[in-house]
Amino acid sequence: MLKKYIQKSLKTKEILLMTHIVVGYPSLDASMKIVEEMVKAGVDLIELQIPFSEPMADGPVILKANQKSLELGTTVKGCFEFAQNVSSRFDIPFLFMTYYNILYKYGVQSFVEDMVKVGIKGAIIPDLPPEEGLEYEEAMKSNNLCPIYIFSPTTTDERMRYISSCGKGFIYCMARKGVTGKTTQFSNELDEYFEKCRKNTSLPLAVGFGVKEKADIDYLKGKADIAVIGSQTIRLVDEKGIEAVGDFIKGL
Amino acid sequence: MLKKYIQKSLKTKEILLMTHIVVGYPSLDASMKIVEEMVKAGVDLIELQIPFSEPMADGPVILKANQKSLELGTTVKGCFEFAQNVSSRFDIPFLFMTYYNILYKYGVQSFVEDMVKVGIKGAIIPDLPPEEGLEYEEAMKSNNLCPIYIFSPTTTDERMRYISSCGKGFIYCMARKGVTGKTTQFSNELDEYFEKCRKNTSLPLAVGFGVKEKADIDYLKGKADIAVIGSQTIRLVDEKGIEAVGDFIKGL
Amino acid sequence: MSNDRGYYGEFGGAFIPEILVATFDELIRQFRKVKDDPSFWQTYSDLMSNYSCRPTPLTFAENLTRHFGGAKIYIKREDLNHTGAHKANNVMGQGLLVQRMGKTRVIAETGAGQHGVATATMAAKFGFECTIYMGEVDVKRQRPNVFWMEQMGATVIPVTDGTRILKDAINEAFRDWVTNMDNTHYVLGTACGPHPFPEMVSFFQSIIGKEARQQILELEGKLPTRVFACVGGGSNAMGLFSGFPDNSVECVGVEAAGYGLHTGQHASRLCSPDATVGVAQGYKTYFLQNDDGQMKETHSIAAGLDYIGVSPILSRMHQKGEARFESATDKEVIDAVKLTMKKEGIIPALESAHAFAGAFREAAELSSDDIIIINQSGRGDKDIFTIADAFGDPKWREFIKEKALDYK
Amino acid sequence: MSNDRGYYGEFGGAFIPEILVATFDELIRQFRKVKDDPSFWQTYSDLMSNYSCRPTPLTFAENLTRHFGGAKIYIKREDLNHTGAHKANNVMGQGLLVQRMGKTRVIAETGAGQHGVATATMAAKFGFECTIYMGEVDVKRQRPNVFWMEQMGATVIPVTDGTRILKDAINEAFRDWVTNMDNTHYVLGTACGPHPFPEMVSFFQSIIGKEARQQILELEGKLPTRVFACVGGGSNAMGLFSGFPDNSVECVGVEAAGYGLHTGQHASRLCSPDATVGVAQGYKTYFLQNDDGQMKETHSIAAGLDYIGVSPILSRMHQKGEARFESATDKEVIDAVKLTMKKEGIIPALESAHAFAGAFREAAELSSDDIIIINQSGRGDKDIFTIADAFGDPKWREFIKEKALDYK
Ligand SMILES: Cc1ncc(COP(=O)(O)O)c(C=O)c1O
Ligand SMILES: Cc1ncc(COP(=O)(O)O)c(C=O)c1O
Repeated sequence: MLKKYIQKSLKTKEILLMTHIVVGYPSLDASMKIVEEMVKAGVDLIELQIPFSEPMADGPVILKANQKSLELGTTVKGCFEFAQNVSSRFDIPFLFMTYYNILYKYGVQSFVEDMVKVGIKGAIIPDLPPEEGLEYEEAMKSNNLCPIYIFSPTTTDERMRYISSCGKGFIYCMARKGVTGKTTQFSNELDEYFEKCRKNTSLPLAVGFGVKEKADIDYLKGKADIAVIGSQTIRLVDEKGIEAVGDFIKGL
Repeated sequence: MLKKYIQKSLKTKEILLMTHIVVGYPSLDASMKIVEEMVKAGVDLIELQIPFSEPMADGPVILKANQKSLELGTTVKGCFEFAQNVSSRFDIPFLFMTYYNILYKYGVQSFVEDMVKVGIKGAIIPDLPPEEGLEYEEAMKSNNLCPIYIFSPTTTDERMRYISSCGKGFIYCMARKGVTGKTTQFSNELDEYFEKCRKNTSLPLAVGFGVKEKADIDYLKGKADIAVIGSQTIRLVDEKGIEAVGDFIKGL
Repeated sequence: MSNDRGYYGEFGGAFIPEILVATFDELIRQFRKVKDDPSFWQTYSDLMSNYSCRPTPLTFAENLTRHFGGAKIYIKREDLNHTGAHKANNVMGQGLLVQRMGKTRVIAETGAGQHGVATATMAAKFGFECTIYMGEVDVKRQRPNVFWMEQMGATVIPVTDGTRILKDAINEAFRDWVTNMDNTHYVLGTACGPHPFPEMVSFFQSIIGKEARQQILELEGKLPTRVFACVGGGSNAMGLFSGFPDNSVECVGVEAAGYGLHTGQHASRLCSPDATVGVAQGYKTYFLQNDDGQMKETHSIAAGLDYIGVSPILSRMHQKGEARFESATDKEVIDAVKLTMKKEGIIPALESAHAFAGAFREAAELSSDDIIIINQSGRGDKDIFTIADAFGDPKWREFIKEKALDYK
Repeated sequence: MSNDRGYYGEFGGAFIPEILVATFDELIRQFRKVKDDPSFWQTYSDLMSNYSCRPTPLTFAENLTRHFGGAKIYIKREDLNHTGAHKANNVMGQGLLVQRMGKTRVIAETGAGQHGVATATMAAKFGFECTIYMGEVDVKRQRPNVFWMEQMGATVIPVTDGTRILKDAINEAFRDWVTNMDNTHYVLGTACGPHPFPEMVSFFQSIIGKEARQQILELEGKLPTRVFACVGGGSNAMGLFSGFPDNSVECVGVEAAGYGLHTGQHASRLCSPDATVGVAQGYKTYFLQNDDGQMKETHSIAAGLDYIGVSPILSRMHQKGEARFESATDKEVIDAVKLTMKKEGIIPALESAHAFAGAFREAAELSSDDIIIINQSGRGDKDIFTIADAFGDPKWREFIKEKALDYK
């Protein structure tokens, strides 16, 4: 159903926008306000990151947000409550983003069932390659949720097809190597990579890692279905406060 | 002739007294005054120590005196001048005490000849065993000077006889192991040792190392021909000044 | 030993970001090649005997044996390795692999600093660029090691995130790797992390057990009753234990009990009930974590044991009862260092001293027919600042204060 | 090699106080016995391989060789000995002798602290009481070594007389010995002092040259062109040189040039005109002394080379042209340490680095058919305070200042 939502939305928009927050950063209240701003500004999907103490794939901005949120006492249960709250108030799909240990400790089956209960549509688990994710994949699919898997610039064609067969909803394409939050040069050099991604999956493509301004998104139009803004909104909140988020997104 | 002097003196005294100074300590002038006090108080022989930077066989008191004297600029030449001075002014035998390097660097032959010139009668070189001292022994003997060698509590009978055959004037008996300036228990336990010394040489016996009060000297009477006071007078000068030396010696 | 994805029972695996999959595929391929090539082991052990001093001795601790009046105590002397710890074995082995893979840069995490020094040393020798990640707390407690790493040409980056110790350094190293894997190899320092690291590091460290087995058979004509190793990530323990797969030999791993298991301030994953199975830093094992799966702060006087996870291979051995796990408190460790210095003239690293403390507890209960081997994974010189503090040496304090005045 | 009284040409001898004659007689007798007993060498070399890690490797320094583009450079790795220097060889050998003589206490002088640590270690292992004399200046520059000696159970006595360095510590040790020779052996640390020390220490250190000769023949099938060793008292040099008595091998000893030979602030006895023949500390050799025969102050960045005298055996070799003597300044030494760390991942002790500096000066002029061996007498860890100061490392200074604040 995520796929359908995306395809439907793409009929009226050239490209969709997915944003990201770390639940509980800079506070639980602030998280709620940020989501509100984002939705009002027209965002199409939102990733809710459940903070983890060892966010290996995240760069400094999101890493610090994870830590701060945990220091303030954010719990997994709190994140589910938050998810329930936003998914009932706002009419766009929300996804969880987190690391596998959060699911593992919770119990993968229960975690997925509770996702359903709180209205979350899918999940992105960057440290869970499909080979390790059989239990998760099955639980997600049998609950009609979308396990979002990742393509990277080093992924082979064959492996893309394999990953695509495990995923549902859309594929998350890393625009470059590295961790979140660093700059990416969006230029024609990437064309080939996106063509390769497209060729190897029938799922919609979300492109993230380093997307941070209008030019980036303009470049992605026609190549990707979803542009993902991650660290940039956190940086914005840090520097200019929550109020700046809406305008920033409208400007994209 | 040293032997003769000793034997003659022993006719009027139960035991002779040999004292010791470090030339140039606490100053050259003071050294002169100390010698004067000593002679006036009736001392029979005096050792003039030429200071050396590495006085391996000396304990802390004499070691520091050596260092201080050198710091004040005492030279070997200065010590010869000093020797000339005292031997012309005072009518008792003076001996040099020093380490072998002082002779070696000066040239053993010249050193001995200059000893004759300044009126020194013999020398004690604690780091020169007779085996290493052939050149020295010959030079001394052919110049009618006395090479004073040492017996120690660890010396065997056989070796005592050998040492005795190399020495002249008298034999210096260490009353105990160790370096100069520590306390010795002069008790009957030492009787055997002194008898052994006596048995193995026909030279007069001087006993030193730890002799510091009347009781020590009384004990030595009849066992030794000469009692040697070393560190104790230096200690006295350090603590009570030069003036105290005369009375101290008279009291012995 | 492990299946294709590096599982030991339920433990292990490779929970890696997609971007690293190709890198790991290549690493596994190369590692398989060298592991199956007997000439590689020859190259490796030649390097270790020409550059480090392998075989390291197995020293009979005559005085300690007499002191406890029980088992005969032998010490495997990994402290005599170049750079002063068993870490050299792993690092030189990976260095040869890096050469084969044609990479030009290495990165590593370090806790005690030993692995960092070893990696910086290897990089100097092989001519690789080198960056070392080290928790800020560890930078402080192991400054001499930082100094040497830098002098050897490595860049040392203090990690100021998280708890600022070993685990955080590992995260940072991974962040570097996902960016620079084209020319960079991550020289993981212990038998943890995603497959093939546990297997690969254990493979290189198995040189310890191979030698020890041969040595004890030559010296005593029989196998030991028990072998002891400290357990941080588990590499020196794996190295020793792998030489004694026999049922008759009991393998004992000694973890850090810090201020005491009951205080919660420790780093005991296998012998305390505080740890549970989880997935972090790319592999599944016992972790010191809370119910949400967030990692806890750990504590040990030994920086090299101050870690949340443990080798999946050891977790499996624990589960199957193939090894026993004990712990030693900071205090017991200091006492063990003191005793070993006074009796044998040997200074164990604080990490290694956990193995000594564990063995000392049991030596007396064994008979003179029994033999125990303690793995001295490293030398204690590196710990002078920590040991001097633990001993409260007033002259050392004076010395440092005077030095500081010179620097005013 | 020497005659009965330990003369090498005009050098050597035994200028000892009468009280020590019997002690020396007994020592010579025991030493002759063990020297002539082939089973003793076996016992000794077994001890060294079980407790230390002999044979130490002969490491091919590939990167340094390439860097200079001349002779092939090999490094004899005495740094890998237990306690980190060649001093262990001598000390363990004398330990066995002490055992045979039935004495229960050992004393020693130490400059760099290496010989003190080695002796304290040996004493712990053999169960002897132990007192170490160390010049106050050296206590300051080698505090970590003092700490370890004390922890090993030794009493360290700072010598405050004279120039407060190595020579003064030797004097103090003799003063102790003449008092306590009944139960005490003086473990002299280098190939100096009265007979039989030069011969005895060289005998134990000859294990270095024996191994190196065999190793280079195995590795290269031929002898080296030149072998380099630093020269303090001369024990590591004697150890290496004794393995290569061949005319075709040039032995090069490198002394400490301190601030430069022309400044007078150095410790070069054989390669500078500042030294003359004299007799002190019980033996005859070249000494840095004035015309009166008073010893001069010496200077070297390396505490272990900061000494007025030199082995009488080396003086003889110098006189007969059997060895060549060069020197290296403090600055050249620091540069050599830096280069060796960066190129090979090896940290030479400041003493050893003199040999490196000397060899580096000559490597390029030789051809790739030539081989040189550098004796790395010790590891540089012990010198961290001196090296960090010489390098002017600001982070190290900050660290020390912070530590000092903790101690307020
Ligand atoms: C000397 C020493 N021993 C042990 C360890 C612990 O590591 P492992 O458990 O992998 O042997 C370390 C880690 O730094 C170490 O430096
Ligand atoms: C590492 C090292 N090398 C060399 C020396 C110099 O001594 P020798 O000339 O006797 O080898 C010392 C002395 O302390 C030392 O510690």
